[in-house]
Amino acid sequence: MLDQEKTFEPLIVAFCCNWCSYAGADLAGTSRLSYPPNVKIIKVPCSCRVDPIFMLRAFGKGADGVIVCGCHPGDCHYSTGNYFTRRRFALLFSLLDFMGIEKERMRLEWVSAAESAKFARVMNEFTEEVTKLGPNRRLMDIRNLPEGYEELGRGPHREVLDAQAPHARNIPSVVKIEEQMKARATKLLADGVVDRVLAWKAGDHETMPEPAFFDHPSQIENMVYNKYCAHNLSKYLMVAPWLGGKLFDGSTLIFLKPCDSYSFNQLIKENLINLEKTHIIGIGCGGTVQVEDLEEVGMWEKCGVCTKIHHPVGDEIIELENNSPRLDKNARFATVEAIEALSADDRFAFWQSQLSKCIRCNACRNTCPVCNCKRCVFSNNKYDMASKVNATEFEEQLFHIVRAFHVAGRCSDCGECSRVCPQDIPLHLLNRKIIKDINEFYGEYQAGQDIAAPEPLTSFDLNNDGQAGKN
Amino acid sequence: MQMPDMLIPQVGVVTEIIKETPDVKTFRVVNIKGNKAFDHMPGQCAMLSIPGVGEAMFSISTSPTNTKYMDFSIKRVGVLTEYMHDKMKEGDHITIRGPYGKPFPVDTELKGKNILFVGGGIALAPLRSVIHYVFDNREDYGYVDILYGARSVADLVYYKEIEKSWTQRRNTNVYLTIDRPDDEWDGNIGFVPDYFKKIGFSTDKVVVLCGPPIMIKFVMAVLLEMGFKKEQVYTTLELRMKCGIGKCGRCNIGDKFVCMDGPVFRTDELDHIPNEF
Amino acid sequence: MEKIGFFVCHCGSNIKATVDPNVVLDGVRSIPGIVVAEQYPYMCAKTGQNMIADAIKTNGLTGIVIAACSPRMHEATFRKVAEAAGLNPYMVEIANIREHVSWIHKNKEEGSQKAVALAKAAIAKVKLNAPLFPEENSVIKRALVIGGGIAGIQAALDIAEAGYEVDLVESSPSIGGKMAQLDKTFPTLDCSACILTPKMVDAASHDKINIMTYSEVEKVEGFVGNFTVTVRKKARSVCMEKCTGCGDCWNKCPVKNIPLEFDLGLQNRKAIYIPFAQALPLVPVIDREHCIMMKSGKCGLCQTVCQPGAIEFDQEDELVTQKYGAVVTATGFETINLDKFGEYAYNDSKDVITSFEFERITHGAGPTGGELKRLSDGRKPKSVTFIQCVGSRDISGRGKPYCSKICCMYTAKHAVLIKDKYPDVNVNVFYIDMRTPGKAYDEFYRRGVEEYGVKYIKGQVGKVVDKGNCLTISAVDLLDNVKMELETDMVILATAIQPVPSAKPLASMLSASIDTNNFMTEAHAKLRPVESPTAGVFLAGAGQGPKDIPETVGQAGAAAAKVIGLLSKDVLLSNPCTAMVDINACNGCSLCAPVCPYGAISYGPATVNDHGLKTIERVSHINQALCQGCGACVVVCPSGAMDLQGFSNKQLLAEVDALC
Amino acid sequence: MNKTYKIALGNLSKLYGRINETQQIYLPVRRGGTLNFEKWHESAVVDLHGLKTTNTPKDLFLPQSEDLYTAKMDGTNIEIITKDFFDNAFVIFGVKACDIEAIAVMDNIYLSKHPVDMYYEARRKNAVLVSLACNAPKNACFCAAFNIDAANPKGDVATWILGEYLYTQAQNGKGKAFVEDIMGLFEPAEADDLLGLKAEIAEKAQSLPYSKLPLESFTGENMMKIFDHENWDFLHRACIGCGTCTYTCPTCSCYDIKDFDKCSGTTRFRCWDSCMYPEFTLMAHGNNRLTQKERFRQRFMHKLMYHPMNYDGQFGCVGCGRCINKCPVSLNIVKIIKSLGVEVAENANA
Repeated sequence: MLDQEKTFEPLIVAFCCNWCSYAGADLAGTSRLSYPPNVKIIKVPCSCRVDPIFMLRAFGKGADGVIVCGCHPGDCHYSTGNYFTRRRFALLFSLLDFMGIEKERMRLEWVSAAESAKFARVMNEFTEEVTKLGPNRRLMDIRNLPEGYEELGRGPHREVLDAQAPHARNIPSVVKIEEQMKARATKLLADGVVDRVLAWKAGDHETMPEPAFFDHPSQIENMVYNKYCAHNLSKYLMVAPWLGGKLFDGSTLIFLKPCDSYSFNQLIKENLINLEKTHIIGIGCGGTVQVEDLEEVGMWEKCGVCTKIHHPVGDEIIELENNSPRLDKNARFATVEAIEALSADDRFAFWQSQLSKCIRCNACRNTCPVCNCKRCVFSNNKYDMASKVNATEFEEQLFHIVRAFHVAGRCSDCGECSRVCPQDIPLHLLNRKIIKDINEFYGEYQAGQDIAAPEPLTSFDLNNDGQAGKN
Repeated sequence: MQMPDMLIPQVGVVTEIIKETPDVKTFRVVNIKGNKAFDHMPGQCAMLSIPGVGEAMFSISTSPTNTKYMDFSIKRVGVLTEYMHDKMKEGDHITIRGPYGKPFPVDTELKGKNILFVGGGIALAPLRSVIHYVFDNREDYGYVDILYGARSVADLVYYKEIEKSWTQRRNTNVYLTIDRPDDEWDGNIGFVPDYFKKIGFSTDKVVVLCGPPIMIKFVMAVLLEMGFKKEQVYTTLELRMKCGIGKCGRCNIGDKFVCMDGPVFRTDELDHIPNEF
Repeated sequence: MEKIGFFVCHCGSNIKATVDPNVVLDGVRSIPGIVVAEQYPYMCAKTGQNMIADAIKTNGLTGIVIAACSPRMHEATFRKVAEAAGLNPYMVEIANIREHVSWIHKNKEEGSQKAVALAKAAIAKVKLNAPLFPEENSVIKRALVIGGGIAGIQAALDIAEAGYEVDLVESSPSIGGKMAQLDKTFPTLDCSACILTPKMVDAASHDKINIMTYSEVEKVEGFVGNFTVTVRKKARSVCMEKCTGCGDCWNKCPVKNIPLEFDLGLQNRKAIYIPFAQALPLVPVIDREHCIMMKSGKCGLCQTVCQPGAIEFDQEDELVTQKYGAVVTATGFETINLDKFGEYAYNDSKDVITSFEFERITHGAGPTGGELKRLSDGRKPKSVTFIQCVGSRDISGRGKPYCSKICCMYTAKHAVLIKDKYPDVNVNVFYIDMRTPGKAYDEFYRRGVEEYGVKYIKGQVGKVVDKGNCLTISAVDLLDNVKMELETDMVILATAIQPVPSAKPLASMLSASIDTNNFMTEAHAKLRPVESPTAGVFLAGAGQGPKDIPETVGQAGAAAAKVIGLLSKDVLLSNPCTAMVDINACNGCSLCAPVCPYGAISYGPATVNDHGLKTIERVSHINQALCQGCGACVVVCPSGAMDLQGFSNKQLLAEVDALC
Repeated sequence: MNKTYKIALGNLSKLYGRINETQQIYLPVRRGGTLNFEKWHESAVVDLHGLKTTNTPKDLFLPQSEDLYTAKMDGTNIEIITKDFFDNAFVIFGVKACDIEAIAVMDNIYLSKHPVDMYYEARRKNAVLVSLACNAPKNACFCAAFNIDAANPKGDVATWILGEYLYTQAQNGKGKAFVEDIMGLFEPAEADDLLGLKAEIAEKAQSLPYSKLPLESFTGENMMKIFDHENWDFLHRACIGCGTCTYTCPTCSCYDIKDFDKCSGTTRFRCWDSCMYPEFTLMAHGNNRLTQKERFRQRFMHKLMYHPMNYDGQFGCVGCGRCINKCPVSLNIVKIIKSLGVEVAENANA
């Protein structure tokens, strides 16, 4: 561990793949090449076995540097393992850098069984670099500091970026769509084509409609669709008994706004929707508004930058006439670019200030359509990660980094996670940063657009994967 | 010595581990100095825990009259119990805090009455505490009948103790049954409720009933059918408990907290709380 | 009850020198569960193994950790010891405190602390190990040898002799490989064809060996004991059965000016040809790029001339798919390209040739009929100069860093051959070091110097200039430390050798690892030189590293022995460290299937009891036979439903915790 | 009646500085676009005019996670190391009437019944509650329904913002001692100046949409009737079981006890928990609340029925309106009260 009086001795954890880099390390031993004892090696079958959670756990427990070693692309004993590693860690390093954590603390290196010299050189270089950086203070669980080690002064949080003022914009009325929805719903229910309808029903106040199921045509008259219907309905049809009361095996009509339809299509792709038993009507959307104390405050951020006006899936579409995307295409990544432009310290201060507000209420997890695990790693102790609350700052980072990573490549940027956050943390920025990276490194990809398209993190492309992985 | 706060345990030592059945072991616990951790009444429970593994509520299966140690008969079901069964050996430490819960009313409603104990499977553990208490104050109580059933001979908890001591006690009848036929078993074959109906008890008794929920459901039906009133029947609820002091909200059913107002309930009280147990 | 045995090995002084075993023992003794903590100078020796076996039996250990050398060395040994003592072999963990600690850190105190940390990690892991039982799957009693040179032929013969079917695949039209191109072989100078052709005939005529020439491996699936290989038999346009090898066709063929690859382009061949006289199978091949009939459809002379009517212009490539239990790679070598070595003027002067080209020139059936002639003007050279290590031991990055091993001997051979046939020609050899380590090698080289008067100059050549009627070499004589100029008539470059280009794609098909020079990597440099780390793949010949014929034949025999050992088993134990899925937590979201390189994951309905709520749900299913345990699916699974036996999430997290 | 003082809003930061010398101050701070109770420091953006903070005073009395004790493990031997209870004084400033009432609800749960929760008690003893009247209650507020007087907040010291001044009135001994301690900065004021403001607040509070709710039928006898009511079937359907309502509710006080193993031993800590999570009542052999309907019903039954039955009529809700604003799918306790309260009342007298 680290000790203040003596010169700083970094703790480096190295994950080495059994077939190449571990053998390289062995050969470095046999050829008596020396590298600092700070490096401690954990053997894994393949570099693709290293889960980002292991790296975060190592940092959390006090490691100052983590390096993942694997076979050279093309040499992998399991033929494709390291292609996934290359993409996964390129995105992880970029995300952690985005959150202000020094990217020199983490490395991905290809070392073959014969490259003992390279192994020793890399370990020497890496240890030196981490020693220069100093102890890991930004991604560490302070509860793991040894007794009597003065805790880093967590100064008051600094304001870095002013909060985004909601986009003021007039919102076209969708009352015509509401009428058509009610008509279609009544007809389909009456004809028995569907057994229930999933839409919104009027709350006890005009600004508070709630997602609701309608089982009988007589109930349709209190169905409503207006600018307050911001909820994404896709997750309600997910086949999850623990969510939906008794198992429903009838057929359902669901109304989907354009952004919701991408999420729904992604759930279809992940076999969580019983398609034969679902009738989909895509409905136009002019944008939804944020409500505070039953009063309109302004358009939701996700609608402000919305470019999705088409439905990738739907048996019928009820269009909103002359509907044009609200802003130009790159407004979507404007805030992400603004943060990227900040210095590493400012980026860290920004996320430290935002994430410190998180109360781990799980709203972002339970509302996110692709966060659909039956039992989340954070709430079952089979995975040794279960934690219900952010006892320390590290757990705040850990929860949001792991969540962003589990939905990487599957998140359709529907903006629900930021909408539902009681503490207004701009969580969508983490997912959008990953989306921006995926688009840059591996080519434009919109989750939920096309069911057949291979997903970025479970596929690879031999010729253009290289430049991302060379950090 | 009472700890400053009921949530903080004291360190105990497991002096003995007795293998009762393939999946039930009895852990004998004393405090560091070797004597009983704290006093308790029959039916009360204690929180045992191994730091880093977990903490859970277990009923104390020895009687208050036993001042030397406390026994806990534990079935291997969850994370903590698995650790205790597989990894613990005699002499290991364990933390213990309690006593929790309202005990069986041995000095009030049960005093002077004939008592009929009905137990199923591992649920004989809480009953054993009351039975030993009754045996140690034998004259305070009337006739004692013990009806106990389990899946198989191997699953009969405290079988040797029942055979050697319980059956020899004055004015005490012991009826044992197992679910499925077994060649070295000459006793009754069948479920507890059916055996109960076969024997047919007179209704001048107080019933102490513990067992898995389905068994309780069927035995209650038989009891009511034979004329017993709900006020005569006591049982325990088995729910998840965390703090044990009625604060953490986990065992809250209706306006009652099972860890404070129970786990011992009179069955008529159970009708006044929502059927969520 | 959990009882762990911990054993520290001194490995003689390898570990003891820089890691204090007592510090390691004291560091772990108090960890809960440690029942036995002992040390011994040689844990892997019989006495060490018995010590472990006794400890297991007497204390009823449930798991052992050995802090010693790399698991890649003795994990199997210690697993066998555990199994013999009645403990499941997968309840054994190794802390690598030799290669990763004692050999690389000089400071004993730091080394010992690191050894303690690695020991704690291994103990944390073994506590979470579960007994694993390898599955049994059948072994196909058939072997595939890729590469028809001497290595492939020898391996095929040895395997066939043991009674197993062998398919021998060769990309060129005939087997024989590079050895067929040689004239004489060192150090005995016996004629290469004389010792090779009998073996080729044995192989061709052996009933258990099925030779597929002019064919290449296209696709490999499966794993040890159950490889499924697809071979593309390229269309020869000649029917193998009918052709008698009479030669009428290639004599008649009008197309003459195609450089013969077998002769490195020094001679020409027809459009229909056999590479060399003793080619086996003695069946010509039509070179479809140059055959007029194939290009414009206006010839067909060979067809008219062929009495048995064996010519079939419309013959198609044939894809042969076959199951094999083992694969031997014997892809051989080729000389490197010399474009980057301008100083030797190889591309500018016809009289600067490579040793291989010289081999063809001295060969009786070669372009000059065996006569020593300058290729520029056909004159008999009065002086011949050899230059060693061209492209070998090269640190400039143009050539190869390694020594090509065979050049010293074949240059000594060439020098002796010249002096023997033309005593008046003086022969000079520029060398850096003479490496003649084999049996009777050095004596042969010294004979060349003393009896035949070959002049060896220790020094490197700076430049070769072609003056038209002669060549001038400017070099440095390191012994006399003097610059020198030398006029000579012919310069022969002992060129470095490298694996054939087809080795790299073949390796990835077999998912066998290769090193940065594209030589096949052996499972262990000293202890398992003829096996690839990929189970079921064996290595023979120069494809694994530069070597001469005796070594190649020896290695081919060794590889064959390993194959025979594998095929003799009826059942193979598969790797039990495979993935497993917890159907209660599986969402059926099919994120895992796309990342499985072995297609081991499928989906289907299963009844799931989630704490009393029984439902039928679509869940993932692992085919344990195909799964190789890489773990790609485990990391892609967000809910942690997928886990890997032997490297589970909990285990690896426990190791991380123990290290930090 | 205690004396009334006032201080110009301008030199409030001087007041904070003065208090900060002896004890910590927590007050509504606007940061990163959200208003939360946070520790005061010079550069903190204090905003007393914001209606309500997202987090609640519960954070300070039942922190989201609090270490109970550390168990040092040496082999299988355990040594329990307890830490002494919280004892640095602090002031919580700008607490609205509903949150003060919420603290009273929590006091009932943690302090009124044996055994008293020592951790909570230590924090409560060290706190001075400085409440602040709501000048502008908004639509989502329904404290009036539980007859909480927004104009006259309880607490140790009550404060009002009137014009350019902050009026303070100590409510009890502790408050009096606190005000005397910082007397220098105050100037005497007339209690009657506040009458106008108080009336205005009371009138505004009564006129809000949810200020009158049918709470009468939530009494002990109706417990089983309301529990088995079939409205629960459609009331819970939209709930996604996320736990936001419980974590942002000032009176939700359920907690879980978990372990965290450090290198030096295992720390056992208690942390917030939510009855909306499936794992809340998950046992090895089953879960007595298997679907979201049962969990959803438990939350509202506990607030509207069980808590009042145990603490003579005190509702577990204080009408702060946070669940109305923060529920991702627009569910809240008002809809429950309206749906069940009316129907039970109707067929009660039908």
